[in-house]
Amino acid sequence: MSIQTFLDIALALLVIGVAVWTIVARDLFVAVVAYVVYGLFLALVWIRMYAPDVALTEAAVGGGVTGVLLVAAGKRLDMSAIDIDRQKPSTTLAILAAGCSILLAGVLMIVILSLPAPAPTLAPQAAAAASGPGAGLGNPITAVLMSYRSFDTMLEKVVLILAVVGVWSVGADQAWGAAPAPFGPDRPYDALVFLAKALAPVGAIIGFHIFWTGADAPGGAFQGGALLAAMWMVALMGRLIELPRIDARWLRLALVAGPAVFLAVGIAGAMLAGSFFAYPSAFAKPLILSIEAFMVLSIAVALTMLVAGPPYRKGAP
Amino acid sequence: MSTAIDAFTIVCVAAGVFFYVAGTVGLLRFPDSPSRLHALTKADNLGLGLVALGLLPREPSVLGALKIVVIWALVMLSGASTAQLIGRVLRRGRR
Amino acid sequence: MTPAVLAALVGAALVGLGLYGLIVHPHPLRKLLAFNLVGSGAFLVFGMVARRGAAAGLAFDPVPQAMVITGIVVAFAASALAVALVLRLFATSGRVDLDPRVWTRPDDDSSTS
Amino acid sequence: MIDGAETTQGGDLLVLAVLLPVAGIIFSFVLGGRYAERVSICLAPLGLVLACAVAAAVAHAGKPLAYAIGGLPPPLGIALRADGISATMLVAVAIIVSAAFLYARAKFDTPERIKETRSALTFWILLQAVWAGLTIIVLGGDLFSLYVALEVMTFAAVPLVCIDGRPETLVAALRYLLFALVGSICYLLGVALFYGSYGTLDIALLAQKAGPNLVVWVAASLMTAGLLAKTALFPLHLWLPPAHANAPAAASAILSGLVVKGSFFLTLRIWFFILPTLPAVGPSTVLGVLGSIAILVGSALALRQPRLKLLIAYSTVAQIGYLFLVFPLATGAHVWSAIGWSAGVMQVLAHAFAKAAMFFSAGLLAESLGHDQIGRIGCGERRGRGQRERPRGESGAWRGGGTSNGRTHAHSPGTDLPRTTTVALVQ
Repeated sequence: MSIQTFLDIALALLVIGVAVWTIVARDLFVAVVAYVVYGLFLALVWIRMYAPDVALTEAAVGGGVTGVLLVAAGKRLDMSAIDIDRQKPSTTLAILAAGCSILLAGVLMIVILSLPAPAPTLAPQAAAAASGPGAGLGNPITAVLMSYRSFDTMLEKVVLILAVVGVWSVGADQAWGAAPAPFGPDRPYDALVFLAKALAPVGAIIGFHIFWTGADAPGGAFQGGALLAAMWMVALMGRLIELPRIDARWLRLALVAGPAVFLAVGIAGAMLAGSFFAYPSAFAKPLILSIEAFMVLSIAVALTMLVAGPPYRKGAP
Repeated sequence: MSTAIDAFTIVCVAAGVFFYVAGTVGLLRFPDSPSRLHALTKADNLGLGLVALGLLPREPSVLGALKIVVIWALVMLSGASTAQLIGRVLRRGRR
Repeated sequence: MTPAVLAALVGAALVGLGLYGLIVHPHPLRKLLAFNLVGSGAFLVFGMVARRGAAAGLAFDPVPQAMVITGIVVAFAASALAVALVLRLFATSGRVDLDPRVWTRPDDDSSTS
Repeated sequence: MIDGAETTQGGDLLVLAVLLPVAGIIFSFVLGGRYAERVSICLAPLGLVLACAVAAAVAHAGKPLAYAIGGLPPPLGIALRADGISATMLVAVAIIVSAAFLYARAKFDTPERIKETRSALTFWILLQAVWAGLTIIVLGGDLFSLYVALEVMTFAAVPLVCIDGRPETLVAALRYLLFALVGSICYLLGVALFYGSYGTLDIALLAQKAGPNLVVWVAASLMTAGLLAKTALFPLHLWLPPAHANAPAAASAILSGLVVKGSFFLTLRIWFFILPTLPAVGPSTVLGVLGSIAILVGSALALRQPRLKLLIAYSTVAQIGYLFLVFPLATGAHVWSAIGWSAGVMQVLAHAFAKAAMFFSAGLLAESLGHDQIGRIGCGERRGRGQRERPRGESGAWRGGGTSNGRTHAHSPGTDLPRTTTVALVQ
């Protein structure tokens, strides 16, 4: 057995182990921490699957931003959880659930092992399309996301807007228009302020770099946007800046900038390139990069606002 | 020349890994949170520093080498700040 | 067995594990964690499909990978919505039970329109 | 070139039909306040015209319309397609959504002196989002686009359930969200397996390639199971009644009449469009049996409900059962000529209109009476024993009329309800 296989199996066991920990942990907060650890290990699995773009996304969104969201929620709910979290599920339910789960997992494993070989693939077409005339993108994933599946990508941005609307909609009526509750205490620790001052600018530069390099190398709007969101959150925790009011016009514009520009370019494509969401071949790459620039903005703002939660006003129910 | 670089890398990375292992053992075996924190931060900073140092001469471009240094610096910054924050919470809890 | 197939098998196990957690845990946030396990398991199956499709000088088929990236972002948005609902539920009622029996009063007099 | 992969004449209409509500969401969100309502009201007739144009174009061409987005045909690109059933659904969606817009104007109006209110802004944006999601579901030709469309619907429908913010509605919304998310992930797993087997997610291409083998069976079963959770077929119906009964009436109408049809429509797509060659007797029987149980259980529970909106919501559970009878009825050698298929589509449309109308009426009733307790409807101020008997008899009569007239006419309650309403109001 080669050392690589050994490491792969160890990593697999580690991921499963942490996942089991997430499920069986007695404490809600421990389960949340286990989940954050799990997200980081999962990013390593993605690296092993030659998916650096997904690994970046998983580490930034799946592990990082989701981690912030869940840790904050877990902290607030930990007290309340005691009464219902400690009650044991009935044995019948547990056996039934275990039976269903083992059945599902078993069937999936059999199917995974019986997928046809050689595997069908669109890689040759995608590679040709990415480097072909009118695109010139070195990263085929960016080409797929921004050109061939641009429709899905735009819709997914709309999903983010809807999620923001949904999160805002659970706030109190009286609080509407106000800013969400602040991220940290009014007087944060000096160390946090220092971290925010030092890390946020550097992190923001790295976020832009990841977005910019995404045209040709692993990275892109999602990963860069998630990193920018994380840096914004660090600055918010250090109370260097405050959250905007949710009725601020610039906030609304920033949230829709990505899908709106995408939509506009898509409609313009019908007139200039003969088809909706087609790019005129002379301008494909600059157009894709400028759409991505707006998308980075929208993603960063949307992720931060999703973590920040509904508008908040002291005293509102 | 390349043999010397290889030897340098092996020594540095091996030393770095040693500090990582030591830190992990400390994290698992030390009795209370402040000393665990102590083991962790020292080991991480020193361990990662040595690994980064060992990899530096193997990086063909200056930009790549710079990236390694930046990674090391960022991990040091966030590790130190986090340790500081955890320490404060511990002290407040004990009071 | 290639690393990709191994990862997909891990994914299948994660789907099963998450399903178990979804059924047995009464706490909505624990259910949400379990759902995220199911989600990442499904993404790993996608990842294997992508890796198996390596061809033409690419180490992976970019189409399924692009889908995973979309899926991760959507799963995060779903988590955020669920967390907002749970926190609001806790703020307005002080409870987080999902059991309908807790919430149906025998003489439900609330009028909705 | 593969049939259905190329853009046909009139294909532009499909893209416009999808982009119209998407643009509406964006504009409503940016302009905010009462503009959300204005945008919705302005776009509704446009959407109706577009839907009718699509239907006319399909009828005129006599074959499905298609549009390859970006001029990039499948398998790498995405296609939109409109065949007979999607054109019909598109028109029905446009009509019901427009009706809901008009109905909701009174309740979700932004008052003069206030710039923007929570419920109004979110309601108008989310209702347009339901519209967008449904449009993509009926026109989408790619399984992954359809997944994103399902998520658009989930994110729109869940906050609609809890828009009035009471804890009961939050619980209902949360349960709905969890069911819907698990459903989406099951669907996504099936998508992964389809891609792993055939290297495409385009419905027309899959229909040519897919054959009966283990992977296809598992993929189709996973997707169907996920969609059943979203459609609330027995035994996955538990989330539906509290969610649909607690939403505002205009939202209930859309949720009950249209949103559950979205996932049902995809179930039809899978079994009748992607896998028509599969010997689907087994799954059809299973779906048919589950549907039959849903009819019995849903109807029985509906009769026991104390509140009118809960009664209607449980009746939706039963009606969803009727929808699934199309599987055993229409599966066979000559699917398209089978009268069962027409009956099934008729039931989809009939229930969509009837259930929407019913929720609208129930909303008016609750608004004018201040409650929707069946026991107190029609009895005005009089209080005493035996009041529950009569209204219950009435509701039984609606259901009786529904079940005895056969599956395509199961919606006669819709025509009865306004009368009941009038009776109640006159008394």
